[in-house]
Amino acid sequence: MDTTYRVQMEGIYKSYKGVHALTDVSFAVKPGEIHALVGENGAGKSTLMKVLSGAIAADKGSIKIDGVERNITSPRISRDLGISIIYQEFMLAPHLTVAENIYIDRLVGKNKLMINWKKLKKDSHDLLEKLGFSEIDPDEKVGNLSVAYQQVVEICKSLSRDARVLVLDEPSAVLTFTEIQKLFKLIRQLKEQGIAIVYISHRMDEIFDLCDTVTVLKDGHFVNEFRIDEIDKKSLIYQMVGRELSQLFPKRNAKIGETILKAEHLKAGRMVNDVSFNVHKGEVLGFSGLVGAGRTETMRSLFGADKLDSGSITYKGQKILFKDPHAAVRHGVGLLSEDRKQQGIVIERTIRENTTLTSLGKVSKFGIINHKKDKEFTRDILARLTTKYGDMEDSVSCLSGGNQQKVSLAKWLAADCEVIILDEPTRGVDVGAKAEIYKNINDLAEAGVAVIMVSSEMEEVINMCDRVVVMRQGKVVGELEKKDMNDKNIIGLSMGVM
Amino acid sequence: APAVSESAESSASASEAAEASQPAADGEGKTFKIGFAQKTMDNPFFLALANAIQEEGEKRGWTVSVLDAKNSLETEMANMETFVSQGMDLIFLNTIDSEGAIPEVQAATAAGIPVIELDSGISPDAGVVTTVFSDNRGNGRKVGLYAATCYDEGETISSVILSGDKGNPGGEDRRMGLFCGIIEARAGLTEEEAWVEAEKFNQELTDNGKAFHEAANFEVLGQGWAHWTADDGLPAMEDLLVANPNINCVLGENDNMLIGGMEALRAVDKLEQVQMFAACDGQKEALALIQQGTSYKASGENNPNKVAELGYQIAEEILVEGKDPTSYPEESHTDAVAITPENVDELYDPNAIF
Amino acid sequence: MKKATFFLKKYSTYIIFLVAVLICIAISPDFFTPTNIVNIGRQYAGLIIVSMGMLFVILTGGIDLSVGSIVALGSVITATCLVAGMSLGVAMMIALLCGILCGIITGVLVSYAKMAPFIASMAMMTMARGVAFVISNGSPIPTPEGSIIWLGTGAVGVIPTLVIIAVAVVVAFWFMQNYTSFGRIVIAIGSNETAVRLAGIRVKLYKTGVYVISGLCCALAGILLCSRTAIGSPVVGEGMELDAIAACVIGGASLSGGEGSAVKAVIGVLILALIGNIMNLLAVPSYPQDIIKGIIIVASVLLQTLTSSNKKEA
Amino acid sequence: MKKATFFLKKYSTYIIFLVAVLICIAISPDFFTPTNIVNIGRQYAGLIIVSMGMLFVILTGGIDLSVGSIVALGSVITATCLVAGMSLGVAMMIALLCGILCGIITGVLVSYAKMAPFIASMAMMTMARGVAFVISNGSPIPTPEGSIIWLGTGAVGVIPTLVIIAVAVVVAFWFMQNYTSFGRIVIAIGSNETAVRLAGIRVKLYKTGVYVISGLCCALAGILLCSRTAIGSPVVGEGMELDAIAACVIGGASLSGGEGSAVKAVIGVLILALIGNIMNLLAVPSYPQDIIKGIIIVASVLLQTLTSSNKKEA
Ligand SMILES: Nc1ncnc2c1ncn2[C@@H]1O[C@H](COP(=O)(O)OP(=O)(O)OP(=O)(O)O)[C@@H](O)[C@H]1O
Ligand SMILES: Nc1ncnc2c1ncn2[C@@H]1O[C@H](COP(=O)(O)OP(=O)(O)OP(=O)(O)O)[C@@H](O)[C@H]1O
Ligand SMILES: [Mg+2]
Ligand SMILES: [Mg+2]
Repeated sequence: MDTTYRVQMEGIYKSYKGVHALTDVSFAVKPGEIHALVGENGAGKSTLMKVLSGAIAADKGSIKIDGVERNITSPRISRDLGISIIYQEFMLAPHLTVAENIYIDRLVGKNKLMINWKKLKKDSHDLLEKLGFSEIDPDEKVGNLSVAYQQVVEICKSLSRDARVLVLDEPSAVLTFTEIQKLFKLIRQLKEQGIAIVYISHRMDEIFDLCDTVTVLKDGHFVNEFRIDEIDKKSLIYQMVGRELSQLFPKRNAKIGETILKAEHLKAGRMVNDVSFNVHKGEVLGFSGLVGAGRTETMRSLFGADKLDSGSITYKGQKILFKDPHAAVRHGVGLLSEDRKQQGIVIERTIRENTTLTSLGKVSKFGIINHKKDKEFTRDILARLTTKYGDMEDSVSCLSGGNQQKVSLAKWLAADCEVIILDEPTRGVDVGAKAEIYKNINDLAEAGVAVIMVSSEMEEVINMCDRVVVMRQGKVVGELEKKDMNDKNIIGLSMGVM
Repeated sequence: APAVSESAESSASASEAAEASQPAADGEGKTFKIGFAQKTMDNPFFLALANAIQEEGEKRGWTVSVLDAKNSLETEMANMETFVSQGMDLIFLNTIDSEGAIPEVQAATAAGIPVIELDSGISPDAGVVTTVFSDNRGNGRKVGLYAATCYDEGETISSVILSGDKGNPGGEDRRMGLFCGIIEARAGLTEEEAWVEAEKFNQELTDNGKAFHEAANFEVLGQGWAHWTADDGLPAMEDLLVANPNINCVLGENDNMLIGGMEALRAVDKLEQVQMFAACDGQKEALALIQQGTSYKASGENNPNKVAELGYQIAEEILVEGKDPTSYPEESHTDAVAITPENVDELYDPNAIF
Repeated sequence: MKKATFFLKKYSTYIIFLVAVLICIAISPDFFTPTNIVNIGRQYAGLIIVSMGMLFVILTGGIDLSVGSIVALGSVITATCLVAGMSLGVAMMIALLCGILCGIITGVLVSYAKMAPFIASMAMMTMARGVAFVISNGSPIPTPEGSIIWLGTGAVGVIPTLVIIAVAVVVAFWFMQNYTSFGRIVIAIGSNETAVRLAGIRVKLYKTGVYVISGLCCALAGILLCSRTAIGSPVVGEGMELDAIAACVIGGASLSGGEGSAVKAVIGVLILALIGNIMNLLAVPSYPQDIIKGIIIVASVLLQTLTSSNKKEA
Repeated sequence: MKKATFFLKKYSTYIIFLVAVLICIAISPDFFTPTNIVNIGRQYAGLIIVSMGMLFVILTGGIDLSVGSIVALGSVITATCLVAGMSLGVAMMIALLCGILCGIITGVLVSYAKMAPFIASMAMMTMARGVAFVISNGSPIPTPEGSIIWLGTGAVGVIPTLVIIAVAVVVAFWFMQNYTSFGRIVIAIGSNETAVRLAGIRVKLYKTGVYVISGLCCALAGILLCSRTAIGSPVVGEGMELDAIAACVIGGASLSGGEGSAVKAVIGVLILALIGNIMNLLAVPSYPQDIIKGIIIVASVLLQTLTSSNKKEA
């Protein structure tokens, strides 16, 4: 009996309707180890972890916990074995409060009838404070929180469980550097306590910064396992993608033209408080800031998705306010939402329907859809982003997270926008795909489209943007030209220490 | 819609007027406040009854308020309670369920408000002054007796029946009346014996979906539920005809359903072969059909005007002449009449609402 | 093997229906006769049309309780107009317009005033019925001899006119659902309204649209019902909403929107029709009828979910 | 200023109700009399109890159409047992058990057999009504003199026993919703079922539970209805499902689950009660009543959505 491993998964198979998500995959984690699980979008990382958590049943294979073979057939069993997981898709009840969500399965203590609301709130508050997010009110409904804060709640929920195995499936995708540092500190503490940790991420820096071991999956197969000091970034990417990635950030030859959109003194709700900026044709304008800085809200109110309280927008030389997204789209402005699942894609519908949602006019005549044209159009657009899919008539829910993001982006590529706002465009996308998305952003800019990129990934902002606007607490606190763009300046501005 | 809106105005203004003149409400030649708790208005008969109550009241210079329970027991209770709290002088009630309104009637009686039941049966426990009927059972029986005369002695009466709603006591009475009349005439029984047989026959139908009476040479091959309307009478009849193409008789618990069912007969050219009998209503469309000599042969007279007249006659005796409300018999019937080709000319009024 | 299960899953609704038909044929010799089939067609043409409108409402994630009342209103208005001496064409026009008007009111309440569809359509249910009662003064309205009955009793060859109309409506909806951007957007709205709105589509307009279409279908069904008996009645269609919704759900529609098919909803109606018809044919005693009906509904839906249960547990 | 709007938003349901009460007082002198208030209480005690059960079903995102039929079944069973000479206690026990049984069947069909709640409860609606008809042989069953009527007509001081029972039930549900993990998990299931399942909670058990509770409430309401008239009737409660659902939705519940409150659902019932009562007091003619009722429902819900529309356009 081998008890050096906390978790041992062996010979795991899983297929969906003929798609082999996992084929003979083995994976093991030791106590006190932070084990990275990497691979392209659709490699099977999430699926493997769902098998471990009992969310789905494997077709074949064995799981040993502390050397004892276990038959994990339901989330309940895995929970009782001390396995705690943060899913890639949030598993929160939006109508309940933060405190309730964290303690959903332990609302009343043993042998008690009533919920002790005071204790519940206090416990949640302590937990949030420990993570460094005391600003989140345990009484707030989760549905009212931003995506980033929801992620924090999700993290608290798993941490509250005294887990022996903790799985984090892309916890950092919506977080910015400061939150990530807080999270890492906590993960390292847990490691000290001997907890086995699985960390899934597409951000290479984090993996080298945090993890001890890394396992690479590709197309549902186990590729290799390395100690982190045995390997460098470049060869890890090679292991994942199966080819040399020449350049993550390709060169752009765009000519920056005249101002196409100018926003002045925008005010909307609590989060947007006098925001002004402008963007030119062929330019990539970055938006940086901490979580809750109000970047998303600014873009939404500009786009007509939320009510704009005051302010003016000059678009192509004319004053205009978009009263709803329809008006914005009709004028050639598109917005890729940061909340893919809730606002970006129609998850139960097919890949094809999602892709042509914004451009139905192009594939139909008098409201009647030309299916042949529709298919060709979809195929072309998806090919531009090298999206991986089986059949375009499958529902989007069959795709891996990264490929869903590509479909979501493809929808806006199809719409022929003149100004395109991308809110966290590479959230949850693998390195290979990132390079393709960057290439497409460049293509857009070269074609004279103005691109606004809201991003929390520092590297991405610095390498992709011509200019970056930094926001803090609903206000623009600075604008940096290419030459001034570096980690220090951006962090300084967004934290208000500069 | 004039009838309804008129009553609206008059009753609304009436209740205000009555409010003001309450102290003067007793004594002779005075005006009285009458409430009518009607079970539903979704059928011309009940509408006509409500109108008749309204008109008879107005004739006497009394104020009448009509409330509709929409076939809901709960609403009916609410309506009764409303009348009591408004201090009506007398309440007419047409109850949904024979046992449903007992406590409300008792409460009204206790508050010194006599209650006269109209049309539907009510339990004797309720303590209403009397129930004014067009006698459902009696009408059914009269029509049944007539139906028996439309068939040769040796000929089997092969019938299907269109019923209203499951669990409706009035419908059951009509149905049993029809059975009683046919069995009484064909099996040569006394009325009393025939009622016993009819009850058994009806239970057989409930249990098996079919029933056969040997002595009377009478069978019911199927029962369709058509919710009192022509629109549901038609499909129910269509299905029954497919299963029983050789019937020679259709019975019905009201006219509307048979009028719908007639379209089904017409569609398969069976109007010659089948005769139709309704236990109730004698509504004018049906009378027209009877008069024209179609195979629609008879209907029981359920004349709302007669019911209203008799009701007011009793009300007057109590309120004006001071007759003791407990001195009335349990039931006061308008006469049971079967409208047939022989007497239809006297009874048909093409201008009636009903 | 795999292919066979896939086939079974995809066509489970149809297979269940076929099985039900075969059972009916086996237990009643009267069932599979031309008259009976034609009868069923005539009887359920109205419900089929109403279910089509309902399906689109359900696809957006809404619900329309007002259908039965609008059917009654359509029937009453047609009869009233005919009595007033108008031609059938004009009478139908007016009835259809009234249906559209009802739909607009419900639709605007749902989309623009953000009222829950259940409540908005329930209010419309009450109001439309009230109007039908006021117009008809509570009594059925006989239409002038020969003015409309030919529509209800007519046939082309052996196929009743009503069935032809219903089939035409179904084909129109099938086409709309599968080949028009309207249909595609309606389904998308039911799956994720926010995403569709953010894609720059005027969601409110589409949502209003489905209620208008439903109102129109109901008015048409009302006209057809009136043509069957030649009587306009303010009490027809009571409880029709339940049947129409049930038909859609039996046909695989989800009340939370985004799922459902026109053809399968028709199968749903036909399954309900079969249950009613076979009980009448067999002269099942009245009171147990309800119990048996319930059991058959459960059984048929259960079989369907069991055979098609490939839904992921996620 | 800010605080005021917040207050208005949070309590809009109550404010609308208060305004409605004031209007009623103003337009009818009979309204605010002790008799009338007591009447309303007695009349709607049953619906309030049924609505509580319905609310929990709705919170999970389900729907229960069978409530009216189970009310009838409860009423018929109570009367039958009393006629058979059992004590009221035993009769009530048996009726409540039947309610629970109905709930278990619906619940199992929904949770374990994954049937759509609409269809499962519709089948139960048909079946329970059928059983009530079979047991009662289609006729109302008078209970033995004095066996149950004291419950329906009784009062503690001026407060009718029925009202006391209804209030007790509401308090129990309020407590359950706010202070037990059952209540919170029920909401969570309606909010995100997968999340709850993945948290290791036995979702199916909870989902079955709400239907059982609903069945129990209905049986209790059936007993109370029987006690009011002292007869068990197989036809009571028809259409009650619509009223109960409407009450919950007027009280802010969302049919997609996760939202709703017990106290506000009671207000929902009372608003419906008020509408019915005031029209009777004013003797509004029957046909236009429906139209006015529809308009009042729209108006009251509209006012509520308007005052509480702080929802983000997301
Ligand atoms: N419910 C499902 N139905 C069908 N196929 C699925 C389903 N879930 C996942 N798959 C398929 O399984 C494969 C693995 O998906 P998985 O989500 O595990 O990828 P991943 O490695 O987590 O990718 P990402 O980095 O994008 O999150 C993909 O090809 C995906 O299309
Ligand atoms: N302390 C808080 N408690 C609860 N909600 C908050 C708090 N602070 C901000 N929010 C919510 O967060 C949202 C704004 O944050 P959001 O993260 O979307 O802004 P952002 O700048 O776009 O951030 P991101 O970096 O994630 O894009 C608002 O909806 C606001 O209501
Ligand atoms: Mg994943
Ligand atoms: Mg954001």
